[in-house]
Amino acid sequence: MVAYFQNPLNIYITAMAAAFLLGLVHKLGKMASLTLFYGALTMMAAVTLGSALSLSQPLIIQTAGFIAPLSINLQFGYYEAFFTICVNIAALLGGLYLYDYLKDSVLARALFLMLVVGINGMIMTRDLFNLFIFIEITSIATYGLIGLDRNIKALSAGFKYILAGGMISAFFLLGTALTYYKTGTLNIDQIIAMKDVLQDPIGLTAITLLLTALLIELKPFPANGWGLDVYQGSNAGIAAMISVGVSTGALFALYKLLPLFPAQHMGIISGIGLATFFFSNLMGLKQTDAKRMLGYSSIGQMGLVLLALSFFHTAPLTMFLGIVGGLFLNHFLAKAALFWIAGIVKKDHIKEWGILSQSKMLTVVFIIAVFALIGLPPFPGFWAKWQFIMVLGSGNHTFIIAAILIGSLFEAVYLLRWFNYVLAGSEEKLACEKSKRVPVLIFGLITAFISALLIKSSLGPQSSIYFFPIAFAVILMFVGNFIPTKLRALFAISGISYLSYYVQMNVSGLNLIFAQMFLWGGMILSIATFYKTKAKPATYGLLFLMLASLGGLVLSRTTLEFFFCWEIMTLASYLLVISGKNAKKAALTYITFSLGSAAFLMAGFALSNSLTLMGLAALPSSQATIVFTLLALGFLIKMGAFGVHIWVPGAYAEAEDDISAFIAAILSKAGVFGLFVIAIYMQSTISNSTLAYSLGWLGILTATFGALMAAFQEDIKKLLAYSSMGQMGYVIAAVALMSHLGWVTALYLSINHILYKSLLFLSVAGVIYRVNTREMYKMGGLIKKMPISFISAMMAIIAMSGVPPLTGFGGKWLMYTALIEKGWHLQAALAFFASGIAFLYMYRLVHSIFLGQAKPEHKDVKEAPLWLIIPQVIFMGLMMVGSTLPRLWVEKLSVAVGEFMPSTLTWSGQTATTSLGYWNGFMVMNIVGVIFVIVLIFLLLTFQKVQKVKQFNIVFAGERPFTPETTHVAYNMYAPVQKALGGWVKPRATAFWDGVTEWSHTLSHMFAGIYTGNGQTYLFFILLFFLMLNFLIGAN
Amino acid sequence: MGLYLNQYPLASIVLITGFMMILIGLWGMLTKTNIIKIIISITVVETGVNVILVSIGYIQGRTAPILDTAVLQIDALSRVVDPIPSALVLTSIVIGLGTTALMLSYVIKMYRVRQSLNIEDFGVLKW
Amino acid sequence: MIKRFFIALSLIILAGTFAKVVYNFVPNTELTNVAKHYVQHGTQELGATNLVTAVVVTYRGLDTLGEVVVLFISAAGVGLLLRRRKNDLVTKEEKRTEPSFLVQSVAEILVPLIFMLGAYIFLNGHLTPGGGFQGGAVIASGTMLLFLAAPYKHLNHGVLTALESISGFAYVLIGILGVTLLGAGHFIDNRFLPLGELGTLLSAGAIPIIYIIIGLKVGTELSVVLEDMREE
Amino acid sequence: MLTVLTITICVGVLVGSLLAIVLDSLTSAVVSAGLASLFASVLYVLLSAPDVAMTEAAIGSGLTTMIFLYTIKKTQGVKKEVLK
Repeated sequence: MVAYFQNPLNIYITAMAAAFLLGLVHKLGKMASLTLFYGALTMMAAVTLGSALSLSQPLIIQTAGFIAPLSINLQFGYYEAFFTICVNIAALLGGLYLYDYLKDSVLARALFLMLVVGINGMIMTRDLFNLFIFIEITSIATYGLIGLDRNIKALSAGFKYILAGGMISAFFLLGTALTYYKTGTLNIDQIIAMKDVLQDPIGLTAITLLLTALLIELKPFPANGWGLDVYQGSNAGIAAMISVGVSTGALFALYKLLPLFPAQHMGIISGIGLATFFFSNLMGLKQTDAKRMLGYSSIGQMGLVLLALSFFHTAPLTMFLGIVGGLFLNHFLAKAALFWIAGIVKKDHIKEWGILSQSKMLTVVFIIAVFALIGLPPFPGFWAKWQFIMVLGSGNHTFIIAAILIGSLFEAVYLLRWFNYVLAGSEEKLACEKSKRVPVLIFGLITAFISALLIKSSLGPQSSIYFFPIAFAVILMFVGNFIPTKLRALFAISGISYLSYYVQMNVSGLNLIFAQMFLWGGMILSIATFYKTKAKPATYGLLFLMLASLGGLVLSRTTLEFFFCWEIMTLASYLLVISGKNAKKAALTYITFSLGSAAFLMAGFALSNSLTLMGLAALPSSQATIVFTLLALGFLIKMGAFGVHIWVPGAYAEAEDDISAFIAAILSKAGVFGLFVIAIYMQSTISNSTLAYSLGWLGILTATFGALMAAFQEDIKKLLAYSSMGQMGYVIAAVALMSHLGWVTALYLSINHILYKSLLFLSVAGVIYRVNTREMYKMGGLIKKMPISFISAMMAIIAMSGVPPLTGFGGKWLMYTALIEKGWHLQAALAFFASGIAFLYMYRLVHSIFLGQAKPEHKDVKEAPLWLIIPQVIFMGLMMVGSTLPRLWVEKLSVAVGEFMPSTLTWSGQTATTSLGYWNGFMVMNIVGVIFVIVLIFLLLTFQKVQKVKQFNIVFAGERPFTPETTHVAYNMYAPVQKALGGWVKPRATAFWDGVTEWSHTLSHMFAGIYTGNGQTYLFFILLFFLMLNFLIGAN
Repeated sequence: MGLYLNQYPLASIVLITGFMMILIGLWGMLTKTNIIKIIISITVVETGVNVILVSIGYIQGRTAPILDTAVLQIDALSRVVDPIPSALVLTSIVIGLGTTALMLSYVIKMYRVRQSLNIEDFGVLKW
Repeated sequence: MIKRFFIALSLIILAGTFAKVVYNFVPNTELTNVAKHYVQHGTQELGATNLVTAVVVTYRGLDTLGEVVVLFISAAGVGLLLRRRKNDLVTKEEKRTEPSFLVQSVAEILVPLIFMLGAYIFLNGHLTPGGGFQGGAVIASGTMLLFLAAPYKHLNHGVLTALESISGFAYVLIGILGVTLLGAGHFIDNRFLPLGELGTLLSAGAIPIIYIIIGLKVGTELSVVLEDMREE
Repeated sequence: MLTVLTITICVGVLVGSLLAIVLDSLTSAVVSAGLASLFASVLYVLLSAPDVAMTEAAIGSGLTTMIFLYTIKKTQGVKKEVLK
């Protein structure tokens, strides 16, 4: 009995016997034949697993009592085992999924079994003609199953498929005939051994015919119109089997025959794969039909696998499975799940997909699948793509890398846009049978399980550092539904505290400073989240995940670890942003730019050829320039630098109010950290280069425009967002100085930014919580209602503007000193100008919200909730200490930077001295304190003379405005200034990126135009594809 | 005339016929708008491929690979044609029948839905 | 018109490729190595005088099993598409025209003969040209004639399905018998039965049995396909 | 002699195929295709492949033609509208 499960031949025997018997058994009753059907599928999966597990060396199965080439043989090695396991598990679950579809038709069940047999055969057989037969079995079974739906869509799609299939089989058979003529054998191994014989016109024609047939099965661009129609027109369960099953067979068949292909022409296959990946995803952009979109994605992913195959078909097993297998597995898991979900939702247009959100479980699997396809960690595609891109990088295939990354970005955009529609929700009820839900759930679980395994195996001995936080976060997200909010928050905070303890034990110097910024800052901010009575179930898990990934960023030593944490951070922050009420559009922009940033990082790391971050230091200068540019671009996008900042206002404003604080105060420092990492390692190349100089200018520009844009915002959170952008600009410039003082400044400004931006966002969160609006002109006079919030905002503004005595003063002093020390006088002037502009919005902030007269509707407003006040008090306390005793922390920064370049900052007491002057925070604080007390006493003495005026005691010149609010001074406060600066603040960057979007959509539409829907046109494309291949191969 | 023709091996003549059938069939597949005509064209292509396969197995002047008890095995080596292409073509013909039947069933059902046999009427899915 | 021009152009290029193949084609003058083995040893090894049968049934038996599967699933696909389903709304008016007396009586005589011919063909598959597929096809043409003679008679689907089902299963069983009686690697080996005396009806091991099974299966399957297409 | 016969048959096959494509009437086209197939089976006999010849005759020219004719019958009535 055990032997049964160890012989792969039993897959065929079981399936065929069952399929043939089905007709007879059906006479005994439906139950009997259903039992037989599912029993057979189960046994097939079991046999595959059993055979794979007992595999000690590749198994050759002879038939008919003769040894190949006399008879046909099958092979079941490690490669075959991997792919057949996938296929048979998909078949079992796919069969279950199709229960409704198959239960009424015994013929359909027989077809399904034979479909699986065909795919297995395509994978295992080592005989060329036998391969033809299995291809035919697979195709014919598919045609039949598509025909089960007899509507016009399914019929016309199926018919186009048959036409294409007819052409393919004619090509393949002709190829087989010519191959037999040249080699005198049909055994694939023998043919490969004799491949030199095939190097004449007949042999090459034969090879071209065979490969055309198999490539067309993989639906290459542009000869794939019929494939798209099939994905769109057929039942979702069948489409899933085609996407993950039939394609698998075709892929493996191609893999078997690839050695026949002249090695010097392998680039043709790569080109076909790349073009398919790129164009499918480009065309996917315009798609609104869910299944057709999945079709584009499917075809694209198979193109990517094909590209990988052309590079690694001769690679050793682990590498092959790591890259080709990984990419395939990713497509396999995600696409099956998505097609199945499409069948449950039963909506063609993606706009109607809101209905899916009624099932939490399905939505979770959906987003897992989408993330997997995009290539986010920890899903299989991430690891495979990373390895692949790294290999491409070491071979200097810059063009391929660019095309892959851009193609992936397209795919991400259309998939996530789809996710937005899902989140939109719907009134309609989602009907979902258990038989359909279970397979989806199982695939979700398998994906999660494999991802967990991959973290463990890919990150090496360090993996548990990354694994456990993720596991903790995932658990926290899932128990979210069952335990109260406060308890979850408590778990998250204790998790973060443990993490911050762990990380601090393991890092030092600059990394320690960043670890403290990320984790301590995060911890204090976490207190604020208590103010919400009911948080979304996943919030705390995600929050923890985001902070943990930042901790991991600091810990990482290899480029992979760094990139892994970076992507996890992207993922977590995206989900946090999108859980805001109206954040869907903003979140899409955010993730698109974040993924763009990740793409630059990936390209940079790939071209660096370095496995460790340390290795970046060893790059020759020409290479270092390119690598630095790419990596810096990645980090700058994340910091919202000028030009790529358009995601900033949306993401900051639309995220939930406490989350915005995390993003602005903590997350934006990830980019700073990244910038520091590369600046440190590539210091020698970058110092005094044009690159650093341009970076400096970019920083100053960012600061200026951030401030300008902030001044004209009506939305309080957008104002803060642009302000953050501006402040990051100073940091960028400071890093770009590449001097000791510059870097200390950068760190100083970053820490200061955490302090005051936390204060501002929390204070504003309290205000919004109480007055329920983000429009500033609707507020006013809240100083008496919310005094602590006012003080907090006031202190923040003082700290931000650089007015003594708070921390900002030191920051500004350091910055101007550093800029002038470096000789960047013009930049210093512009920075000064930007600070002036910044005063505009800061004044507006305080004035519009807290000063003036209170609106009548706000007469019952109370102070912000205690949970928001506590962290503000802590931050205010920190700020006071930091302002009074700057040496306490600035010296640490100076020492940390001193590891990399000689210090130019000296200390005596609380006095810091540079070449240009000195600063004593303690003294400044005392002087200002004295002045403050004097003014206060004066004010208190003169207070009685103030005359009170009733709020609406205003006389209009005979006219009554329809919307009185707009006449408020706070409304469009800086309109005159805006007029003056008009041309400066036109949304040029937004217009540019809108243009990019529009152009890619136009292109998308243009290319999709080749899919006319006419089956004959598709046949013609297949013929042209053959001729092209023939021309390319025959050219030499 | 007869002598001249005899210089051309049978196999080559049949091979050319096969290729020409493929070309004729492809022309039909790509230009005819009636779907039944397209299917007829496909069968022509299939027959063409089969003809080519048989011509590849043929060896001038030899007989079918059926060995009577009288024929010596050694002798047979120089007297019969290759049995393998025959076996392949046999299979291919049967498969051809299967696909043709399936295609025609599609045609019948498509006709039921659209009352048309013109392939241009079945482009509901595109782009 | 411009479309036709491009099609013609690409077919001319394709013809060029074919011409290159024809130009380089040298007809075989020798058997290939594998064929040599079949011709030299096939008869003793398998006991079949018709080498094509030997190749089809045993040497490349897996192909043939696959071929049976192809036919099986084509028939299933045809049935799936054409057979009426529970919810189908069919309004069909038919003019009943009985076939002529001549057709009926000719069919009456011919049909049994054709069935016998079919049986003869697959029974002698290992000795003479023909075999299960040809025999099955002949049987199906008999059915076709039956339809001509009696257009409104229905075939007994139940019996046909059972026959088809059993013969298919039997084929797989015979395949397994090879493995159980002769050991691993002998799937679809005909030699678990004695090879018998060369050239007689009861020789060549299990080949006649396999061909009977295939003949029955193909015959019933094709009949069902014809029935499905006729009935629709 | 064999060569001449072969060439004649080949021409028959090709003419049959061409007619199958060119003829406007579906029934004639199907019958021509069947004829081409029948000629092909004769060709197979000439090439010493009697097994194939039998199969081609029974299946290629017999059954295939029959199911084509069934299909044409089932799709009639609108024939004139479709064919130009």
